Amino acid sequence: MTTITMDNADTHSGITNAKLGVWLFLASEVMLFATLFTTYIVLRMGATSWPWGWDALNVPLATLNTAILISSSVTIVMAYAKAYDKNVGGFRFWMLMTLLLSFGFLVVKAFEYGHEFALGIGPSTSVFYAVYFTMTGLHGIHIIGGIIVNSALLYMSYCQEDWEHPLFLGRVEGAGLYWHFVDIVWIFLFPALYLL
Amino acid sequence: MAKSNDARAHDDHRPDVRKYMLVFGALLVLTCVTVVISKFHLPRPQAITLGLLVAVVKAGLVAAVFMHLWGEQKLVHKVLYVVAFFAAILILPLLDLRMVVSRITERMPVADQHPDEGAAPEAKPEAAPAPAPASAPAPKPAKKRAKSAPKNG
Amino acid sequence: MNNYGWGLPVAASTYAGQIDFGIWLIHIAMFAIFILWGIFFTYLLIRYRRRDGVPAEREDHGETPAKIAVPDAASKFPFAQLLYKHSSELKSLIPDILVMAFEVGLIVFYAFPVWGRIKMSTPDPKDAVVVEVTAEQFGWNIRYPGPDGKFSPLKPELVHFNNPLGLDRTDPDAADDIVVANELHMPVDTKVLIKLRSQDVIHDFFVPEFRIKQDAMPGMEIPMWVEPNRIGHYELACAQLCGFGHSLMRGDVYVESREDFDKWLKSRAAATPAPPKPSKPSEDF
Amino acid sequence: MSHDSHGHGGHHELSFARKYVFSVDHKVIGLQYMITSMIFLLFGFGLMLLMRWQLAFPGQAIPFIGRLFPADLAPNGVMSGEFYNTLGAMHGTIMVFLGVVPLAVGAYGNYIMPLQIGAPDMAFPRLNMMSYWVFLPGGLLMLGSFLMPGGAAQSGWTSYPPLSIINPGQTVWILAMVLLITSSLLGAINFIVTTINLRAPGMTLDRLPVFCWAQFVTAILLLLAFPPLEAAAILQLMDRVAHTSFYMPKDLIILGTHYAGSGGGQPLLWQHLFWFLAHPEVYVLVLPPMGIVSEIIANNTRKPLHGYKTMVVSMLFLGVMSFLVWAHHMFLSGMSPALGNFFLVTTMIISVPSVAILTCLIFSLKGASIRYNVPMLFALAFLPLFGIGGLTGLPLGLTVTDIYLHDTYYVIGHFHFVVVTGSIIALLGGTYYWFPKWFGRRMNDKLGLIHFWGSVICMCGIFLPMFPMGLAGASRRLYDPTAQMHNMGVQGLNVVSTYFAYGLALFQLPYIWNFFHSMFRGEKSVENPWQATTLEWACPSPPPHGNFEKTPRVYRGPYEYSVPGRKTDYWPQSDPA
Repeated sequence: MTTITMDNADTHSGITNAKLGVWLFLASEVMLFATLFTTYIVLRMGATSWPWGWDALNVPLATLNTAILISSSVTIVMAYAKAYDKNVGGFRFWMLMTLLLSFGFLVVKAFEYGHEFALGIGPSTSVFYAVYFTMTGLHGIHIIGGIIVNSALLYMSYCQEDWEHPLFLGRVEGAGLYWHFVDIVWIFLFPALYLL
Repeated sequence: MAKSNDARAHDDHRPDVRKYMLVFGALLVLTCVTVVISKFHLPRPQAITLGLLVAVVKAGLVAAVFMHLWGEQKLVHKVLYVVAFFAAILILPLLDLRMVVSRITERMPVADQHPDEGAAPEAKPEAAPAPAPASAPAPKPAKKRAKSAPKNG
Repeated sequence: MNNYGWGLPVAASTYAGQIDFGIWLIHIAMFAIFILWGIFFTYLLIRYRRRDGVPAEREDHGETPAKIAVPDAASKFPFAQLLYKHSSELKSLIPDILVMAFEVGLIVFYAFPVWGRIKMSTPDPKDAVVVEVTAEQFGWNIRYPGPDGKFSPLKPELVHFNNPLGLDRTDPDAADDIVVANELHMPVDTKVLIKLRSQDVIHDFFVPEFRIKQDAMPGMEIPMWVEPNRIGHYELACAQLCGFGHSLMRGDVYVESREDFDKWLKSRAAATPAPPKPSKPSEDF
Repeated sequence: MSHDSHGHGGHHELSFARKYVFSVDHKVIGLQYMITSMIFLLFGFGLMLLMRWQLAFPGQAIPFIGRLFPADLAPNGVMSGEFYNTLGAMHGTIMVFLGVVPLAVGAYGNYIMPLQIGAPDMAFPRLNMMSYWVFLPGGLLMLGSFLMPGGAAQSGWTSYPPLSIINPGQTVWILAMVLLITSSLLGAINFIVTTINLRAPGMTLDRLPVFCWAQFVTAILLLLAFPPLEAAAILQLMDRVAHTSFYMPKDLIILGTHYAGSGGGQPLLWQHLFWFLAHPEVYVLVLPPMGIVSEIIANNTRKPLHGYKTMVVSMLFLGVMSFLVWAHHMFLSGMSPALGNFFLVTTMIISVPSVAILTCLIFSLKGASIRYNVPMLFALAFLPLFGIGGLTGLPLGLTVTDIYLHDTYYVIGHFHFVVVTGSIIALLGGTYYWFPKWFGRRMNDKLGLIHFWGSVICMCGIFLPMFPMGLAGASRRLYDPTAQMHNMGVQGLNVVSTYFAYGLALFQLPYIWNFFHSMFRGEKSVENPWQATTLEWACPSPPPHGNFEKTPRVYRGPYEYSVPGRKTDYWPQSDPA
């Protein structure tokens, strides 16, 4: 990464390139999920019948999933705190916890999908299930992306040269921002699909 | 603050572990609250506003504390305001559908009240043998739901 | 069919005249704007071409002094200081402001009322001839309600070769409905309410002479109206890409006197098959 | 502005692959984008030539190459309906997403913008390389869709469902689009961060050249407008592959059989989401060329641009408003007429900034000493021709006249006048203007003149007849216009357009020869051949890795020409004197 010494202080925005880049990427992600939510609302208003979350889906399992994702948000913030204090052991522990929790989320998701597929319910069953599978599927892909990034950071904490790199904290913060965004999307997705 | 690109020097988001744990607890509690509320199966408008309110509070907590948006620089806030404005524009397709509902041939039955209050829910056979009891026709959706796109994602 | 030349085809409906007026008005304004700017543009190109020893004159609005002497008459306006600071730039926008004023006038006095009249209001079905046009891939099915004036809902499961609309003839409303393919008859000087539907993809009901155009959206029944005021034979075409047969999907529109129209309806009613016993389509093969 | 971690000049010699193929240098990536997008432009141009033959002589075999096409596409040389629709859809998609956007944003933006703000490279060099290497497979996948069984996409570049759900070839189109969208998103993030953080010391926002402002607004449009199309495309992919019914209403009867979808979908939803992107997309097509024209006009009139602040504010206002006007493409699509009035008003509001920019450019000629070299000819031709494009937008933007002119050849004439004689003419002018900076050699002026006059005349010859055709009611995307009687009156104009189209093809040959020949054997040029003031001319051409030996400091505005009391009539931004 380029270490830019600050001789354009008057024209630099004060925010590191990496953080500004991550926030802009999150901006485009907000537009992506805003479109999906608009689709959900438009299709729901035009639908002839829209099942109640408790009838069509397994809400207790999803509540567990929400708890898992929220705790993974906390563990990644703890990892950032440990990286801030240059405590590599703490960082590795909390980042490992984040990865385990995100795998847990995917496992619970797999159970849910498997249960529905076994009953022959698929995206083509009804518009409700189409919206459900598409939105949770896309969210799941974002979770997998997050897992890849987080595991890369965990690996980098093991090699000395990357752990000492001045911008490593910025990378952890960037991964954290992305992960919190994925958590926020689930916070909106959970009531929209399951509870209303 | 010295403007250098090393994230630690000028990003004085000194992590405060106690605050993180507090927010963690609050999020778990709010999740349980929203699940319990939905169990009551309130009529449509109340359910939507309550569910949305809790979701916005939770998202706000995550964004402000975990994503350090509270003490963040003005430029990031500006980026988020711009995004919120453009995401809000996506409301117009909903507006269009509200006005065009009269033209859609496969329209919502006119049952306006909640399925449990009286309207005999004629069992609409799900195409596949749905496990849950055949879903009753959801009543006509209430006022347009506020934009639930994650505003401060 | 001599009514097709380079320009607009003949106007054959009441609001065709209004649309033509709008088109000509805008085109005259466009030519005027283009020619005025063109003259000014060529003048500039010739007058200010590079000549040795003649440097370019800067307008020197570089560092305009902070406090501009604003004539006291204008000083009471809120943005006087700002406007005078950028006066040279804003003076150049005067032609644009004139065009903008013309556009605002056009919108308020022409677009809103005429658009409201054509698209937002539909005539009362009682005193208008009601027709239901259902577009399908590469053809128009036109249905008249027949004497009872009522349409029956269509049943998609009954659709097969010689019943493209899925008409259930046993239903009393549908018994006397008249279904015609690609041939639309209209009485002259009476409002015709067309209910536009589509069975598969998006088509577009377009009759150039009536200046009528409306997409037929599957899953929607879009009401539109026209009041032909010229007897003749016109062409119905599809104006939205609907597959490989899009350009071959045409129909004929006959505008005739009321008597001829009724006579035609009766002849078609006679030709409609008597309501068959409710046979399942598969038995016919 | 320091340099890459492996230092200046003395960096270890990169292997051929790292230096030219997988390079992280914004200049090499810019040239890669340029060559690739020009090849795609040529390919899309070829598709159009085939279409023009079918429009002018429907039913007659395509001469010379007619036999080469497979039997299902063109039985014994005569083009079939599906093949014509494929050509139409792919011509639109390739020209917009693979041709003009990568050329305007990827090539010019990548190469010129960092130089103009005095940066050593883009903010994220590896991300920049990745954006090209996601764009190329996306482009090849899009071309590969021709080889799919059933052919490439056939439902227009707008791919309206339900037609695009039941037509073959759309799945690969969507996958290629997702790749192109990802590439544009990565590019947009890179552009915004570079413009905000990597400007040279002294380069405040009101000293930024207009070209950089145009690229900045374009990057914001790309960043915020593309994701909705990506979401809509994913939904369409689910509709096609997983048989969901996002866009499929209930009880569709397709070719006699009852479509087995669960129903409940809204075809209008796709149109809203598609045009939500596509209108900012057309401003992405036109803003960078406007930036190029401003640079060339400022340089060749030897005086500062008239109304620099007005132009910058107009571009920002254009960027914001472009998100509020999309439904003027849908006045007649079953959308509620009341919304038609709302979008009519926003469409008329957005015409103000574009007219303001054009007015400022024309007023910049006042009091100038205009040099008529080849880039200036292109820039000057942009003004009236783009004016025609803008003016013909008025009857289309007005709801009432759009009733008659919607989806006719009038629309095709309108947007080709904006994109072809607008954007592409400006982009071609940009190659003549910046060629000395890229290769240190100049393009031949005689060939340039032939190319200019030939192209402009042929372009007008193709697109002017489309206006009377549109007024006569000739609809667009008609495989065989003579099948409808109301087109018979204007069929002669179709033949005229076709001949001019083949003329335009011929006049591109001198340009192609000039471009590749001058790259190696063009006349050597000095470092600042046009005596320009902006920063990209303050470094050697072609600039070495890391661009500037010493980080330039900026002292004044971008267009300080003919300053009284100075020897030379230009005062470079980085000149401390």
